[in-house]
Amino acid sequence: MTATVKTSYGVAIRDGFAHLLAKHPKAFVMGQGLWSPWYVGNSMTNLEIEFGKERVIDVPVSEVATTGAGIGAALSGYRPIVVHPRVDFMMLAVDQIVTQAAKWRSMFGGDMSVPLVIRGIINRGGEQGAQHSQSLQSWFAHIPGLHVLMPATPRDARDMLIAATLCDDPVLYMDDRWCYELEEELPPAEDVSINDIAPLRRRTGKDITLVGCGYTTKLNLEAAELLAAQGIEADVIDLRLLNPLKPALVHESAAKTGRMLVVDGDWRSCGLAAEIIAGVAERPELRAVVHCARITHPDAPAPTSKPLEQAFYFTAADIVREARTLCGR
Amino acid sequence: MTATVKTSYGVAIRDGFAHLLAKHPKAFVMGQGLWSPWYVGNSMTNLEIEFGKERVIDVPVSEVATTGAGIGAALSGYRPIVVHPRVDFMMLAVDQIVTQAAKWRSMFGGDMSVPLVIRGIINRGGEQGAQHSQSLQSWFAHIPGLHVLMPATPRDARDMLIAATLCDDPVLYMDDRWCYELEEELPPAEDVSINDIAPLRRRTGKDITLVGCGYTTKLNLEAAELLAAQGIEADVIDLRLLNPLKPALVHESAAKTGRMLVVDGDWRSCGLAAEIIAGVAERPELRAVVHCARITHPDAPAPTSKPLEQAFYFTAADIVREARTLCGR
Amino acid sequence: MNQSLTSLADAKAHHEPIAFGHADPVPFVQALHSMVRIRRAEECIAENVATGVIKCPCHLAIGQEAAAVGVAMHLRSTDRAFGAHRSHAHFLAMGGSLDGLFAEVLGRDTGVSRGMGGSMHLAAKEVGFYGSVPIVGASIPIAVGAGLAAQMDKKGDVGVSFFGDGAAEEGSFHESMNLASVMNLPVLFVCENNMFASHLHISLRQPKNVVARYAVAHAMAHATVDGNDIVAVWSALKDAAAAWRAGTGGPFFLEAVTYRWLGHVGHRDDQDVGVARKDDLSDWKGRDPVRRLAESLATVGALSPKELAAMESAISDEVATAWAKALTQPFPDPSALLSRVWAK
Amino acid sequence: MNQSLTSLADAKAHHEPIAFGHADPVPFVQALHSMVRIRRAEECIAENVATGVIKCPCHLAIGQEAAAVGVAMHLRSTDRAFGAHRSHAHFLAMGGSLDGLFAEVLGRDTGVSRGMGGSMHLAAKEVGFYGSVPIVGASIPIAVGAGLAAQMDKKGDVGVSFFGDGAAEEGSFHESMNLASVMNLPVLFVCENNMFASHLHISLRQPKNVVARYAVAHAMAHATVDGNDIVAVWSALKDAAAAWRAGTGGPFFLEAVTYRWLGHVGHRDDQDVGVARKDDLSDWKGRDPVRRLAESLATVGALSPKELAAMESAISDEVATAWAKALTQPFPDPSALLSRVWAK
Ligand SMILES: Cc1ncc(C[n+]2csc(CCOP(=O)(O)OP(=O)(O)O)c2C)c(N)n1
Ligand SMILES: Cc1ncc(C[n+]2csc(CCOP(=O)(O)OP(=O)(O)O)c2C)c(N)n1
Ligand SMILES: [Mg+2]
Ligand SMILES: [Mg+2]
Repeated sequence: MTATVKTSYGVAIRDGFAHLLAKHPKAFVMGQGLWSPWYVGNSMTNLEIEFGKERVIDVPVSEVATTGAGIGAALSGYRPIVVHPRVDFMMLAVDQIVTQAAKWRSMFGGDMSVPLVIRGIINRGGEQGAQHSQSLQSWFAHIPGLHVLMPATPRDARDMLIAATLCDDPVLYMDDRWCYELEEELPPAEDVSINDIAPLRRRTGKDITLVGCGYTTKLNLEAAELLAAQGIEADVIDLRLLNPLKPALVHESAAKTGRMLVVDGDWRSCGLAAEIIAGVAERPELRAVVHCARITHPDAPAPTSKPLEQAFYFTAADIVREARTLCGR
Repeated sequence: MTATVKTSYGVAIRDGFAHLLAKHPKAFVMGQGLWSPWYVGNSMTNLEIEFGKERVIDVPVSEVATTGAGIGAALSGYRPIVVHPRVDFMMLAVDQIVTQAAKWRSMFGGDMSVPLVIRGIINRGGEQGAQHSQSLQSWFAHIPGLHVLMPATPRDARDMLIAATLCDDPVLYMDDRWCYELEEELPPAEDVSINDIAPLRRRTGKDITLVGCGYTTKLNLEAAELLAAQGIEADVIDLRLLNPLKPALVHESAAKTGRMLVVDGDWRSCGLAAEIIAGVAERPELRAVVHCARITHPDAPAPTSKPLEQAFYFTAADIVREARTLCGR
Repeated sequence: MNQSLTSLADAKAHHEPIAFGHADPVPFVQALHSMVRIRRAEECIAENVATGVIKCPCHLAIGQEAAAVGVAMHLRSTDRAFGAHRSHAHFLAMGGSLDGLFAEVLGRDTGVSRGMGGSMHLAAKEVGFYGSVPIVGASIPIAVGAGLAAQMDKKGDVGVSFFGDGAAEEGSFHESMNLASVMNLPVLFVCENNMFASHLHISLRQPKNVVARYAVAHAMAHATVDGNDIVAVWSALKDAAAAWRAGTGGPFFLEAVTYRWLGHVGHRDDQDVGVARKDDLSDWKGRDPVRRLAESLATVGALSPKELAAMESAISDEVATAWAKALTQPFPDPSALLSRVWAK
Repeated sequence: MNQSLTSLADAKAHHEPIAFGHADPVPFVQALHSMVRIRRAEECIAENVATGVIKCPCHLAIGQEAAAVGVAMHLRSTDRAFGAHRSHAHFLAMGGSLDGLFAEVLGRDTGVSRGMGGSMHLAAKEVGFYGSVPIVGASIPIAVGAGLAAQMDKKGDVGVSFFGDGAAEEGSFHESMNLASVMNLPVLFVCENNMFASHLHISLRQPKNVVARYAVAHAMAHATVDGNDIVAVWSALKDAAAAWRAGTGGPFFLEAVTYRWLGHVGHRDDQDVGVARKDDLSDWKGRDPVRRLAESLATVGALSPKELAAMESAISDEVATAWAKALTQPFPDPSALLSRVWAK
């Protein structure tokens, strides 16, 4: 009898890097903090020792140059993964991500590939405040030409990093520090294609559809257990790929349950949650039968003080409450 | 009998600047191209001659520094208007706009004011291509702490600039070069409060609600005329203030007509059009009665070649077609 | 210019007491008080980070006090200064409230940012400290805007930006330097070059270790000094400050070479230290800006050992009292989350 | 270093023919061909902008041809170069297709970017030109990434960035210079300093007019030359190019001082010109890089007047033929809008 070995989300990311660096000679990583013992949690520990500082490159405090250099290396046949330890820092490089990388193929006629991964870590809470807590997946999911992936499980954390790196287009890969302790038993790492990544039903239920991605999938699953204890069975849909959206499974589920609660750890207005609801509402056959609601952050910058953080960040209990309202109970 | 004097949208913007610079000693303007005879259309002609180069400041090609300097001057009691001749250039300063200006008040406890206006000009078409055609109002309307205004008429172009500048919070003011030739008779300029800016019904109709802002309001009004000729009377709602949204009038209109077509000159996914539809869909009493659809740009970067531009930019005819479908005709 | 810091970067150099030269020692007694007070306050914060009483990330500047205080000696409350992630010292040196700082790192409603910002977002407009923010380089252009406002105001004020050597790698730094230079704005750029950006030594981030070489490129007056010698810091700014007050001053770049004793963030000195750090730390402690100034004041007879002891114990009392008081402060009401976003 | 361009900025200086010095004149016959071809092509574009046949914004580099061609003489197809908004000359100098350029500015499906990009988005991977983009400064870090790839490839290639004096005001420029310098990457930074960014003279945008002062700050080898003297441009790069090919080269910054004859955008020479422009233009035409090279080649007997005339007429024919052909090319199918966004 062998003991089950579980891998955490953080370590699974590291496994993804290790797979890529071992199997794919053109893959390399650059970003701030890569030679630090603590910068990016346990998600990159000792990679520079295992694979060399030429392939795991720590860089100056220069988000624009680092991101742009990733584009240039990608155009030169490499498969760079540019790491931004916080989405907030990545924002300095918005032009490179949105106006350069995402548009390069189209602008030059369709044949120039930018196989670049941008890893933007969502790292919030802990009284870090307004400038260290943004996720903004809604922004990037708005941009044609940019794939956006948000892993919710250790398996996805690893495999989506691999898929992102093997993709011939730029991919924004957003992992969430609040998921790092999740654990799962993993099969050996293999190459994965981004074409195979689509929304997944993580739990089956007939009464309500809970839609989320990344950390909110974790919350939705917790909420689903609490709801089950109250006799409400939730279908939990994990979006996984935010851009380009593949809404079919969401629609199928919503048609089945007649109630859809979209939970997103970003702001409300013009956000991902609005998109999911609009996608249902603009389809007459769905609109007729699906009640919709959304949970997002309140319309405020993230605060620091603990009681305000508690008011800012929703929990499974909030999802349960909103789900019950939607179910009329 | 005096002849009617009409003012164009471009000149109305200039009138707004002239009013502010004449009446408000703390107002000043900085940005690229302000001393150029052509950079920003006819919207700032000779302002530097009339009000001096100390108050109408042309700057180096440095979007971050210019925007940040606006914040610093605003914190110091001035009312700067920072001009970015294209939204695409403004994107380089996203950190300053979103992570600094929009959050400064909240981060420091509520009492620090940043009365800054960012003027981001939407300047597209004309085979300028992917990097000179973005508008991205959906991005900025997503950010708590940042007002977003989009004028659709000469009157609004002038008055919203004034309101933005007199506002004690940062305001993104987005005018559209495609509106510059619109003309209107204007009363004399006066001080305006941003609190008085809310969505406006620009045309009354019972059959369908057309929602837009800025240039799409112009298109919606054109489409409404064409629809009227076909026996469909459209209610045309001009959003004007995109953040924070005030959706009441949209909802009132949609409840009345039972059909809502949202038209937005930005991309679809996680966009403004999705927000407007979600706002209806999440209200059970509206969801039950309102059919929804949206028109946005296709999911592609803006092209240059004329036939592709024609495929990219929708027209009043597209609105008419979609509106008829929604009305079942 | 010399593109190497030479002995200024040498942990074993400059341990001797500070030379007053032509400077009057008397004002430096008050400066010492400010430095000791900053150190005790940060030590108090460090202890409470260690025990988990403070939860927000705290970047401490223990070992770097002379730069903050030496600069602040030239500033007045109508100036407008901006800091970064490591700005407790700047805030206190300029006269920000100790009670307000402590309450803020504890997330209390009476904190200087009313519990919205924590350690990384401090402000005290009444003393001219207009805000510190942790996005590296982000407040540099904002300080330039304050300089532009000062130029328009014509009252002899100056915009001030405190930042680190790492910030010089951000584009915002260069754009700001150029704008201040070409517009000849009264802006003081204070770069505390502690040779590290979090774990990474400057030699791994920049080709040379003198940050002031960028001032040369941007055609800006500048000085590079021992940042642990408060008289050197103070002296370097004398002429520039006189020019600002006379309404004729342009931008000035001050590089204060120094070293932080603790980790990048938090209370430990053996963590996230990066290359070449561990060996250096004890030597750098020999260049302690506080001890050196105290010894110098004693030598010239401006502060007796007894007076020093009295100063230190008064400060310890003040800090202990302030901390105890902070712990009693109320948290903000949850409604504060939404009520502080927009102007009333 | 000298922080002023002195005579290099003087419109009345450097009108004399080019001195070959130790350089072999023969390769410059081909260079002259390239320069004349670029000029004729841009003149053709200017005419068709004037008549409205070309609708996309075109930024022409007439008067600046020597920089593009002098640099390209050192490049090979495995290098990777990037341009900006004014890059017809870079594209053609490196061997990009004239047919493809003309078709592109007309928005045709056979254009080098298949009608998706127009004048401001040109690429020709097969000759090492990897793309030009009009966001000022945006392609500089991308070229650094190409240099990083070249360093990893160990084949002696180089990443190349073409940009203007205005781009040196963008943060991206400085971040890129620092990264290339600290990593010692094979990157060639080519700054065509034409002293204007659209309407604004460099004196209103930067405190000094020598852009290479930033190379000093970033500790990078550099040269500032008369950008209208192709031998000077070429010579300045000889050693750096040899080092790249040997796999030992790091970054190099070349500043080519030059002047554009037309407006910032479009075909007119009396538009959007800004301060001090009008007076200078006729003098600057006296520093014509094409005429000066032609005269020099004639003087040393490398190209007779007859040969020159033959060259010019062959080029005129080629350009006319290419233009006529471009006008017959098909437009892209509307489906191309969506089918070219993602990899197949
Ligand atoms: C834009 C941005 N990038 C990265 C970070 C992460 N970060 C926080 S502090 C720091 C190092 C800054 O070094 P320096 O400017 O020298 O200041 P010091 O910490 O030495 O005082 C970094 C990289 C950040 N906060 N913001
Ligand atoms: C980020 C950005 N800001 C502003 C502009 C507008 N713009 C286009 S070209 C230009 C001037 C660039 O000057 P320079 O780099 O010297 O190149 P030149 O035109 O002289 O060749 C400006 C400001 C832009 N395209 N991108
Ligand atoms: Mg430092
Ligand atoms: Mg130029």
